[in-house]
Amino acid sequence: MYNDKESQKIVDIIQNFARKHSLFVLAYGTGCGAIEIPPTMTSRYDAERFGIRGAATPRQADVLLITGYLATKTLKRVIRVYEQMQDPKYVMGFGSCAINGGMYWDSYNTINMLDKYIPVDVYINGCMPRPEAVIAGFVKLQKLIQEGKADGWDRYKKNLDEYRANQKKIITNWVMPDFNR
Amino acid sequence: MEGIGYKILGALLTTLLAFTVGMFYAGFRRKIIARIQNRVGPPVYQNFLDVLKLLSKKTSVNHGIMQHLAPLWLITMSVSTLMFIPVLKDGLFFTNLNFSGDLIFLLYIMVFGPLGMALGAGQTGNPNSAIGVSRGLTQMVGFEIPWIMAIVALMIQYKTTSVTGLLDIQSQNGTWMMFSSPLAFIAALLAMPGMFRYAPFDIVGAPAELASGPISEFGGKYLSTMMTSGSIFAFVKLTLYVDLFMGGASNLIELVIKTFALYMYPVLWGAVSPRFRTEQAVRYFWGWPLFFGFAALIYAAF
Amino acid sequence: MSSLVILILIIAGFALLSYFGHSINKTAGNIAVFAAAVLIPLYWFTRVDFSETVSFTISGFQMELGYNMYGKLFSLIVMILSPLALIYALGYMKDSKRTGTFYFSFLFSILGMTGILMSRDFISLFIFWEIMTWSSYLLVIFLGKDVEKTGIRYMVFSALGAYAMFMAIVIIHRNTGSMMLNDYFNAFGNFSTGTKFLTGILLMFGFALKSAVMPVHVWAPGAYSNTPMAYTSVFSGALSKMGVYGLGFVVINLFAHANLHFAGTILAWLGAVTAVLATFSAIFQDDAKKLLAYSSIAQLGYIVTGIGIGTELSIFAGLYLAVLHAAFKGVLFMAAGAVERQAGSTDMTEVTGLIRKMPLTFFASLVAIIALAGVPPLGGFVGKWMLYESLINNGNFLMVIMIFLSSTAAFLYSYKFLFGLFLGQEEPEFENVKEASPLMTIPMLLLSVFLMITGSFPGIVFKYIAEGMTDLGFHDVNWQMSVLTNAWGDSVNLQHVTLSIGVVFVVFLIFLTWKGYKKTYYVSTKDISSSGEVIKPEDNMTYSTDFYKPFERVLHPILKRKIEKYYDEFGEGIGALFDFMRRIYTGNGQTYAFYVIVFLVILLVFSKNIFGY
Amino acid sequence: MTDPVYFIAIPLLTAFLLPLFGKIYKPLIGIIPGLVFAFTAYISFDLYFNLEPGKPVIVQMAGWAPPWGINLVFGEFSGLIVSLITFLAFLVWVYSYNFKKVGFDNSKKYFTLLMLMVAGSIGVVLTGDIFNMFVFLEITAISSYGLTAFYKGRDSAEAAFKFLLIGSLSSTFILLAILLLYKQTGTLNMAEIAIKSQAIDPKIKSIIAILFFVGFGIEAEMFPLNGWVPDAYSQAPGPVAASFASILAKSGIYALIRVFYTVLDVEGIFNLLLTAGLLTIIFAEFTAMRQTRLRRMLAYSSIGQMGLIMVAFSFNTKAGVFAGLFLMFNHAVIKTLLFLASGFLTYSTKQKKIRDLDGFGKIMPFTSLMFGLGAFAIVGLPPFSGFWGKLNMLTATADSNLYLVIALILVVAVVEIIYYFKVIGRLYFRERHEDVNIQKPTWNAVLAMSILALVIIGVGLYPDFITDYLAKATNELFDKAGYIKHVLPSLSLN
Amino acid sequence: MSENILHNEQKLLNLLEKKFLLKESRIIRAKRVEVKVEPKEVIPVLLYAKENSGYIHFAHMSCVDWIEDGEFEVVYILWHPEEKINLFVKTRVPRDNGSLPNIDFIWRQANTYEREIREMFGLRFEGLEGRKEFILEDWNNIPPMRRDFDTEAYVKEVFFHRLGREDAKDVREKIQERTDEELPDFAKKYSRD
Repeated sequence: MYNDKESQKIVDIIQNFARKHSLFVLAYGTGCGAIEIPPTMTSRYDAERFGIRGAATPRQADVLLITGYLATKTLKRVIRVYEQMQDPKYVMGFGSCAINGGMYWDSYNTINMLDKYIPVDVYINGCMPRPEAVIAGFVKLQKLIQEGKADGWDRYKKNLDEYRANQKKIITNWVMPDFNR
Repeated sequence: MEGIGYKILGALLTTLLAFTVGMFYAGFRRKIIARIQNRVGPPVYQNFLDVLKLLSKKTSVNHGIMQHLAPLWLITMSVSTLMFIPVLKDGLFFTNLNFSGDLIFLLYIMVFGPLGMALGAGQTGNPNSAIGVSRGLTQMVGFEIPWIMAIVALMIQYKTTSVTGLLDIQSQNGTWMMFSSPLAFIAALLAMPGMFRYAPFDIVGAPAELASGPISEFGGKYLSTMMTSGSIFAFVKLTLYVDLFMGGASNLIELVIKTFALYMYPVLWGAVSPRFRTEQAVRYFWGWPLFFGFAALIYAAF
Repeated sequence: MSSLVILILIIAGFALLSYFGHSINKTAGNIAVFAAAVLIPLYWFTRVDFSETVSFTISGFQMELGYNMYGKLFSLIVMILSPLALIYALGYMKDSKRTGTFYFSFLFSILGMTGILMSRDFISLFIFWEIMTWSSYLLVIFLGKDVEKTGIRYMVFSALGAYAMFMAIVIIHRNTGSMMLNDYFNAFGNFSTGTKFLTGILLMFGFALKSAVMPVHVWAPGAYSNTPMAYTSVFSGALSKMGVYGLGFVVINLFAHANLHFAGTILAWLGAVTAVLATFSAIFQDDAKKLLAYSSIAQLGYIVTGIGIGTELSIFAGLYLAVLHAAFKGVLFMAAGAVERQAGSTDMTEVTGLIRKMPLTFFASLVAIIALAGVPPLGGFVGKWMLYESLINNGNFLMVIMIFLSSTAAFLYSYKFLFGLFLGQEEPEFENVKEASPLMTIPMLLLSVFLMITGSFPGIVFKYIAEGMTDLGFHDVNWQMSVLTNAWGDSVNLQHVTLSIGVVFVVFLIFLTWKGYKKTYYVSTKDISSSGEVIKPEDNMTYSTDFYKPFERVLHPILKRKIEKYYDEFGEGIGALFDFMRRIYTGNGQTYAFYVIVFLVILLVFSKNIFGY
Repeated sequence: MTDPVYFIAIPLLTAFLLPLFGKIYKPLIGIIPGLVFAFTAYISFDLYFNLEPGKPVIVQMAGWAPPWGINLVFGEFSGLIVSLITFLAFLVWVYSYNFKKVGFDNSKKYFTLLMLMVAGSIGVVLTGDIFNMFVFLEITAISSYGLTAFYKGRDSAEAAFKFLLIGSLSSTFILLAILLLYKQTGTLNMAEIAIKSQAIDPKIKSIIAILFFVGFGIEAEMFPLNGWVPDAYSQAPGPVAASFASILAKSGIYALIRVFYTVLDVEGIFNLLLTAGLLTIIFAEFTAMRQTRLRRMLAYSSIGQMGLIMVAFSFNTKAGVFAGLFLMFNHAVIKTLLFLASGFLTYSTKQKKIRDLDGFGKIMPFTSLMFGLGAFAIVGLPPFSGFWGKLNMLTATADSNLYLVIALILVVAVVEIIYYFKVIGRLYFRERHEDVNIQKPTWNAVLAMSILALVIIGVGLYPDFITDYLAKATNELFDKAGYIKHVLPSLSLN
Repeated sequence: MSENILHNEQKLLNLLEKKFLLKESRIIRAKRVEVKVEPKEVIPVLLYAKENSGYIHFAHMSCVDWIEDGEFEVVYILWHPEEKINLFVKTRVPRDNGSLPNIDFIWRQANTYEREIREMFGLRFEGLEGRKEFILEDWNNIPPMRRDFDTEAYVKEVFFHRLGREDAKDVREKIQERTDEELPDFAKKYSRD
């Protein structure tokens, strides 16, 4: 019954409903975007009403927020955190730095395109995005989850070699625990 | 052996009830805290969604057999404890296996889970987990003492060590223990927030310090089992308090009202409290609660 | 010849055989030891006639050997634990030197214990007691230089205890003209109050010292932790029970029957205080062996409390805990020994993450720790339950609180033991650690199986305890195979407990394992969520130093006063006094001659007072 | 039946003839004393085991009957002590027969002095004449001085001088006492004095008693008269120290007992003996604990044991005397073993410090084992003979209602345990120092020590080997009237 | 500026000049003194300043790459908390194989600066301990703060670039365009000159 396609669909709908309304957020507070998370969570914007709450460790988290530029050194940690998260998992990139490097585009130690290294489901633009924008991003993510389109985790697994190649271009000394596919 | 079928059915129903009630209580807690903070807050059924989502996680990670077993110890403890507590005073389904329920036994089986959980947390190798465990066990030593004092006071005063016996005495006397043994009730009540581990006693999880403490490395099915267990256990604790001090309940509505009223006390206290340090928490429990415990014991013995 | 004498001779013979066997070569010695481990209990179980008595007269003192049921109960501990420990020792001591001495002393201490338990008179009791003491002393100092102070301390305190008994014995002899235990018990009621107290308290002191009750426990931590672990399991498991054995008949047969309950009450209080303080000390130990040593003291505190209270249920609880303590502390010391042997240390701040290297040892320790902590559904709970209920039924509410505080705090060190050695991150340093040899693991596993069985069917132990208690004057002790009942009629059905826990456990085990089985990954303990930092293999992130620092801060006012310090100060003071005395011998001939003259003059001056003419 | 006079005559004679034998054939110096000791031991055992109960063998020297002639009394009490002395003397000979290997060369002198000492001690024990006793005591003492100074070193000379100084004081007091006694009673025969002493003015009697007490107390190592002991024991050769403990001290305590139990009738002296004994125990044992040299430690321990014996005898009860005799036996045997073992243990170490003995258990297993056994026995651990002595001692104390004394003895026993076990700990459980050269025990030493060890274990396992004899001796000691009757058949106690 | 006002500064300068062989020394302005020394004089000067003159606070340490001269200039900035004077001790070392003495035994915090300079400029400090990697991880190019390190080329080679900002100007060009402009009024207020 579980393998049956029709019932699988129903199960998926239920599961996606739960997933979308229960987003445990791991904010990777790089750059200036980290300061936008507290107002998003507290009483003025209250993201908890969408079922969004903070998670302290990657093992429990569903959404990884990259809140700003990523230094090459930080990228290694972000990859680590991302790989420690359990499927299904989603990534949100904050602001122009995550999108194209922003004002650090020509720095020798800041990466420019986050989605070349880990799959990003939603980008929020702005420098920095305000909490409203963040919430809009979450809503977008919820929509994608319900539709089953937020499949970054799946893409990452499928194209792992490609991602790895990009990552290894920056992280020359690759000592990381294995990633369970 | 004719009642065995009913017993099993009753056990299942009780577990379901405890789960549901516990989950809703947790939801209410989040809602209430949100309202206190002038937020809208998540829907009341949010915790069901959380558990469901965690269950529908596709992968899980563990560091070894003890971590795999850790949520099991917890849920075994919660459900087993539930089995030995009379949820309702009489009736077919909710009296459970309380005929062999005994307070000392209950006290000990209630430690079974945290200890197993601690072992699992230890195996993860995460320093935060170990620190959390260290804090949790320390805090346990703190709150268990006034709590056991209250219970021993009841036991010595009424010359019975079983929950059923205490319930019967309350029915016969027509009064609740919280009125007939007020000191014991105060001691138990002061120890209660420690048992629930809400602020100011949330030093185990301590989100901002320890990255959720012992459960740092648990996710997916493990975490969902733990949350289930936690909600059942919250119900168990509340029911035990109600049975001991508030005369038990003869129907579900009464039970819900009493437990909810009791539940509001740690929740509301937690909603407006910062966090203690570990030694502060222990010193708190070994201060006034201990005093009331002693007073209750002396009152009971003489 | 009587089977009892043969038993003694067999043990002594094996002791000599092991010694000489080991001085020839190791294999011969080991075969002798193995034979001893098998044949001694075999003889005991099959051939020893428990109704037999042997009496003889030596040097004008009548002596008698013969088992009673109370002694048989303790013999059971000795006869089960010691062979297992001997077999364990074969693995543990494989690479040690001077094994001949080790096994010789080991077997002689077994001889001592066996003899104590079959003695019916004070002389043989004392003889065997001293044999036990010196043989265990040889084992305490077995490891050499570092333990010299420990050894002296052990010997001094043992001697104090033994000589207190000795004094009691001679006073008893003066008052009854007999050395028989029964004569003493019968005559006790007719003694003057002073004699009653003097003999009773002295005997109690002697026995309490062996069971490491609080003010005189200071020998125990060092002795337990510095002895080769193969012996410590017996040391703590069986040898300390000799004190409990003695306390049982002193407190019950003498004081309780003479309606002097307060002596027992004082003992019980001391036991409770011991339990609390020793537990607190155990929590802050970094060495697993020291931790276990303090834990032993604490556990003996419970037992002593149970015995001291003197009600039927409490004695029952005390004796049951004595049996159980032998089993679980036996396992734990063996496990610590296995870790020490395999990983090279028992320092919990160094050794971590051995669970996957030594799974059997871990399993045995886990079972033993659960039993120790008294968590259902294992055997330890039964003892704890009975102890609490007996105290509550008796109205000793403060003692209940102390015992409860102690056993709650015991969770702290229980966890620390398992966490410190077996859990935490797996270090490359211990990568090549192997599971201990079967000689070591099998005894541990056998004992842990026993612990598991007693969780549901403690009746198998109850049977012997109930028999033994008839000798303490409690006839018709009620017991059931798996139902515990207290004096108020409240009961716990252990089968229900086990069944309930078992069913829930299995159901959820199946669920949790089956759910996403293929997608559940095992990752290494270095792969933890540490803000994304990749932990290098050589970095040990395990939190093990100052594990209970906050609790230490809370307990600082209690812990800063160490009783050892007072003893040390006392010892130093005495030493200074001795030095002062030594000055009298100046080494100068004139001074000595002067002494002689002065002495003579003094005598002459006071001759009237001396001779009274 | 053999004549007890041979005990004294033969060793005395051989002692002086020994240099002559040496001239004839050198090894005779070693062999002749052995023969003499064996002979004395043989005849003493022969006499002792053939003794009719209650009938001591009495020899009148030169045909004069007592009270005018000197007589020797070989009773159950004195016979026991003599047997013990001769037996141990023989063992000491066995031990030191091969003494060149043991390290002292001047064998003539050694054996002459040793034989003189033994002869003197036997004389002290056997004689029935108080002045004769003094003479024998002097022989013993003078030969002991010689033995103490045997090594001719500075320290030995000093020790011998101290011994001489104090010993001469002892002689003076005893002689003074005898003079007074003779003045009062007009006789030197002990049996006669015993009869007549009741008539002595108590004041003078007390002075006599005190003089005897102090005089014999010096030989019996009583506090505070025992200043000579540590030096003498630690400077004399190992076997000599052993014979001091087993022979010299025994003759001193024998004299003390004999005088106060049989000859003089003074009640108060026993309390004095008790006090002095207790003080001896306390000071000696506590001092022993702080010693750093093995021999000195053993010496102080020996003093402590003597104190214990004094306490036992001070009860003036049969149980006390029985216990005292048991303790004497134990002390003689065990201390001999300890001194013999220590002779080899400290052989190569110059300082003879305890800390030099680290790890000797491995390189000198037999000697260390013997030392350990002796230590176990002397602190009274079963199943060795020391335990039974202590048991009897304590029951005797309890019978005298002296509970505090029991406590004190036991506390002191704890102290004893501390220092003996410290040594054992060092012997067996320490790493040995570098560059220790050791002397393996010679075969005869091994034999001597083994015999002693066997005696210790044998008596420990089955004390009834000796208890009968001890009991008989006790009875004899208390049978004052019997003693007088046998020595002086003509007279009898009023 | 009168002599009187610069009394303290002048006193320090006199002292240093008397004591050491200074390449150059001047009072930049009030409260700022600059001395230039040989590398081997660095430790004596700093020690003297710390122990004898009260410049107990090590404020900063930085490095300038004078690629034209083939030298690095290392600047130590000390601070006298009572007289409120900054002392700039400057020294020059060759770019290639130059080395400076380690001064973290004088001020422990200098260790951090030295490690940073070592990593960012590749300048050697004799006897400097600590892990080689400090800020940069896995860096195997030439040290990035050297002026011969071409950032743009590096970035182009290593990183990906999202389409759409090809026409973005180099920030430096923009700044260069701006140099001729007059400063706004509010900025003048804070200008040093």
